[in-house]
Amino acid sequence: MKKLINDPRAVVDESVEGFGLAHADLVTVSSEPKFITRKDAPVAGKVGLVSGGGSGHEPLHGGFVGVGMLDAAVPGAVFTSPTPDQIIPATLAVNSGAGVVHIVKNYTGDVLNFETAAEMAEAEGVQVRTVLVNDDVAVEDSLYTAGRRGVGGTVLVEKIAGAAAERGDDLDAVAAIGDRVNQNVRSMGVALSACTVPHAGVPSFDLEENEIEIGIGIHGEPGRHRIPMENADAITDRLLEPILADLGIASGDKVLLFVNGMGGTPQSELYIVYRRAAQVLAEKGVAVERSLVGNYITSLEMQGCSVTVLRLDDELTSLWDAPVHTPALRWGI
Amino acid sequence: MKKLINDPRAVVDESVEGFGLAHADLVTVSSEPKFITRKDAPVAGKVGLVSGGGSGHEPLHGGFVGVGMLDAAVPGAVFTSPTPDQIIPATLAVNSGAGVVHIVKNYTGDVLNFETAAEMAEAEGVQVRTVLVNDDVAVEDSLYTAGRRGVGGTVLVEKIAGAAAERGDDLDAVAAIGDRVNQNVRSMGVALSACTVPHAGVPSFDLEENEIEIGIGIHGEPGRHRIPMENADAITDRLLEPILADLGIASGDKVLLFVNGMGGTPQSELYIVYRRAAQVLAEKGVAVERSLVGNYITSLEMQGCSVTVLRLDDELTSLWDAPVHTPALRWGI
Amino acid sequence: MGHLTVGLDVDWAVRWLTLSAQAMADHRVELIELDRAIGDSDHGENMDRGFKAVMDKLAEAPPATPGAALKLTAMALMSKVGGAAGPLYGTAFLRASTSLGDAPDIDPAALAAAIEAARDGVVARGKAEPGDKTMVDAWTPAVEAAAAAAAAGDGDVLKVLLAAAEAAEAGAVATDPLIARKGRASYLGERSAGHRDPGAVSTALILRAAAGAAK
Amino acid sequence: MGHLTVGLDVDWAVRWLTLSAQAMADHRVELIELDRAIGDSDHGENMDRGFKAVMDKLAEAPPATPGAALKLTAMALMSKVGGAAGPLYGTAFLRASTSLGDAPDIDPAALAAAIEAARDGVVARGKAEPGDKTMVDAWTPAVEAAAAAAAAGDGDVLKVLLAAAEAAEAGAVATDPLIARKGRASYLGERSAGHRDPGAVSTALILRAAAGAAK
Ligand SMILES: Nc1ncnc2c1ncn2[C@@H]1O[C@H](COP(=O)(O)OP(=O)(O)O)[C@@H](O)[C@H]1O
Ligand SMILES: Nc1ncnc2c1ncn2[C@@H]1O[C@H](COP(=O)(O)OP(=O)(O)O)[C@@H](O)[C@H]1O
Ligand SMILES: [Mg+2]
Ligand SMILES: [Mg+2]
Ligand SMILES: [Mg+2]
Ligand SMILES: [Mg+2]
Repeated sequence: MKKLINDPRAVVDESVEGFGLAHADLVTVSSEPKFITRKDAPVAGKVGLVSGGGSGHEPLHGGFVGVGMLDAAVPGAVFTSPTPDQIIPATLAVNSGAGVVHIVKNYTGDVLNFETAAEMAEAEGVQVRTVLVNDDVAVEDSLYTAGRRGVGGTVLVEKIAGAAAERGDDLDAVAAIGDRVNQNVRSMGVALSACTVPHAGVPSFDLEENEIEIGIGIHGEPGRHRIPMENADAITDRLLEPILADLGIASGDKVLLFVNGMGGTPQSELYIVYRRAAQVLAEKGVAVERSLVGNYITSLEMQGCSVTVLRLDDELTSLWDAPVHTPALRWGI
Repeated sequence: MKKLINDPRAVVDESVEGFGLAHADLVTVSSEPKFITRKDAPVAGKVGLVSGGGSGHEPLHGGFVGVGMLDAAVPGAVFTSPTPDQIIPATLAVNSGAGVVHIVKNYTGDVLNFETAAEMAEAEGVQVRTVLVNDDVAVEDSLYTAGRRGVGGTVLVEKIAGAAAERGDDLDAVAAIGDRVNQNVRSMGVALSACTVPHAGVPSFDLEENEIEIGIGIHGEPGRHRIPMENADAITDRLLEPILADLGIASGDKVLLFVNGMGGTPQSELYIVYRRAAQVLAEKGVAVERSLVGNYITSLEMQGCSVTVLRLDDELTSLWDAPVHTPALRWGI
Repeated sequence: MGHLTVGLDVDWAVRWLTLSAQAMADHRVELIELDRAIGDSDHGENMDRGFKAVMDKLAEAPPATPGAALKLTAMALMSKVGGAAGPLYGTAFLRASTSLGDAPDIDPAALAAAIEAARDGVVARGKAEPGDKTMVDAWTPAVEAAAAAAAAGDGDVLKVLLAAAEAAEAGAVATDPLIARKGRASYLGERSAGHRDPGAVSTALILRAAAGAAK
Repeated sequence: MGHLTVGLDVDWAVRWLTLSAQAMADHRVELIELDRAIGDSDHGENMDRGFKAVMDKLAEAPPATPGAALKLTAMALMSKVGGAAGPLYGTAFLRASTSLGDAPDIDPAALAAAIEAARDGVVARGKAEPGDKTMVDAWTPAVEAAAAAAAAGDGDVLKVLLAAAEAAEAGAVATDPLIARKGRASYLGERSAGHRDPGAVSTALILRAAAGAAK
């Protein structure tokens, strides 16, 4: 394992510290307990947005703290959800009285820790709503399982709910917008290589030179199945088809197409995947109205990508377009 | 070699096509010969900025085409400078009559091809000035060699010269600003792993599990020397010291600190490097006034980073802050 | 009581937690490896970090009763482990603590009741059923074995603890062929079969430590 | 002329370029490997792409004279190779073409002069001196050997070409111990020693193809 780190156990501490130094104009970092808030939090009258999860997915979530997106991000250990004693003070810190929305990716750990934190924040007088993100079509959706994971769609939920909060929507409205994005977004990912969790020191799964993992999550967990390497177009088709089927995307629909890098894949390759996905959508008569290509929700240095499609309506589009000013996503300001 | 590609020889074509589809609001892609221009090029009265080089360094240069930065980018084959028959039409396409600045990284191939193109564009009546970027302190600067390479500093030259052109500076003034940035910027890089050029199919150099390459360029060429793996702080010190010495940075100086990922390194690690560099600068009484952290000039999926320091003055700072709207760098708009 | 044993007191509780911390450190890599196969390679790291925090808290403010020791453990795990295991073990220890109240020592019936309360806490939070390939598959046989041993009525807490530990270990082994339906391993579907659940193993280690502390 | 050879005509030029294209395809991987050691792994790919473009152009518009064939080659290489090699070989072929003018065939003196013009073009563009570990280290011995063979005066163009090819090959081998001072290999400093310069090898291959085409 070769990494630009000092100590496997200090990775999150030092990385968040560096992040705070680099973006001191935008964010404030609390180190004990660890959370990141918008410089001007709490914003009077505005609903607060808090997200968080294991570290190793950067820029998610810290990179999305700022005007028009999150008010706070709570980083856990690498691939380990944060604890209530981080989430609670983050929630209190961004509550202006208008309440706080927790944006939670659907993993048992995240759900349980945010659930506890929400309960305790409510006990302290903060109104909390939770938006659960579960957009990964690689996982079967069932009441009898942990259900679908939250992956790429999380970025879009955070941006769009963030814009709703920024324009002054109230607590229930912001949560409702977040839910609406979640209902209209689906994702699926592929890994060409595993990542290595610093404290583990070995790759999170073993892949032969000619194999890829289809349906991976963002924690280095193995995917749904393993297949021989294919070309980019074939892989893109494999990711896109179940997404479109599950969303019921049809000719005439308008969508946002998001090709996300897992951390170790060159941008040039992401654009090759984008090209194919855009071609397929065009053939189906689907209008790609907005796009996002890059490393936004990653799995350390994993090679691979995910494809995310969000069905747009006029309101979602205008919220997507609304100004945002965070370390990792910025426009209009 | 596992890559999200269809055909090693079609990588640049397909990637640039995908890029054009994803950013159709900002850029126009010419496919034969291949170059990328700002949607609204040529901009009346404005000096045009053209840069280019081998592909595989994305987002450089195509990702920096747009308002406040480049008017055109000319991508060559992977790690191979483009040819005059691409550079000439790109130059003509962005010439509004105010002349064109070529921003050229100091590599024999880039220099020769841009030189030829400049000559021929001049013959067609376009005034051309060339800004040569050679900021890599890993390479000895000497009249008897090819001299220093252009690396991380290129991004800063493109941004700042782009802002000068956007505010209406004339041809000589834009070139002079570009030169001034180049004179005040230095960089140095490290590789933890090699990259694999698609048409070559094997890693560009062989590195043992516990070795790193100090002083690498951005083309997968081996570095200046190879050392046993060290921790992030020690590596950062190795990169930063020669930069500061060469620039003669002293207490009281103001700088922009840029930690760049080579493509395969997680953002969290870049922030660990940033943290150390910021600490060292603070100890020396140097004020880090602006910062940039991320993958901006890459070497395919190489793991590693480069550190770049630019000495700021008020004018350079305000040009850095000026609005920019490109696929990969955006603020103020 | 018909048998010559003492109940379990706060010293036992502290020894138990100390041995648990030791076990987590010793089995850290093994638990990471198990989690690597069907999860995200962090269970050993999480548990090791959590029990190190428990040891710190124990040193800071020594508890007066077994119940207090377990409450402190719950708080430390809840605030330092994160992931799925943090809230689940946190709840388990909290419920066990509540079940014990502030009694200075624990007899077999109280012990069996505390183990049951712990398991019920895990189920209440995680909603897993036996056979879902989670730590519940170690807790549930332990609850049953402890209840049976306590009901045998010879008043030997060690026997209760040994029965619970053995049952938990067998339960962990029995997760091997299961297809996970809860937790991160569930994303693998059928590929999760053929691997042991890391949380079931850590549960067995903790219960084995409890028996070890009573010897 | 005292000897029974014909001069080199346009058919020879086309055969030469065809054999060169063949050589670049055959040695593509070898040239990539050489460039991988001290450069950026693309020289074989660049030259192969360039000479394939030359073949396309030859098929499109067959040239009338050797000079025209070389001019077309210069243009194709300049516009398809990129990197350092593109402009350098482009200039080399352009200068050689100019040196030949529109003569229908080439005698030994014209041939030696054309090789010298090519070398001078490379030096004019790249500013490398002999010993800098570049293609100049293949071109310069070739220029000298060709001049000597032409001066021998028996009018045999094949001898001139063979002398040039052999000298270029020896020159390429002689780059092995050199420390690069120009081109991408110069960034390696002393680490560039112990490797053969890929451009010198491709130059030797091209000159060997010229001799092969004359046989
Ligand atoms: N819903 C659940 N109910 C009971 N136990 C669970 C549940 N989900 C996960 N677990 C347990 O948690 C263990 C994983 O813990 P850990 O690796 O620390 O957390 P994470 O899965 O968040 O990385 C699993 O092996 C399993 O025993
Ligand atoms: N300044 C120069 N003068 C002469 N030849 C040079 C010079 N620089 C590079 N070369 C030649 O070019 C070759 C490399 O070509 P190529 O790999 O295609 O281009 P690049 O170095 O741009 O990747 C070198 O092996 C060397 O022979
Ligand atoms: Mg985890
Ligand atoms: Mg090259
Ligand atoms: Mg885990
Ligand atoms: Mg090369």
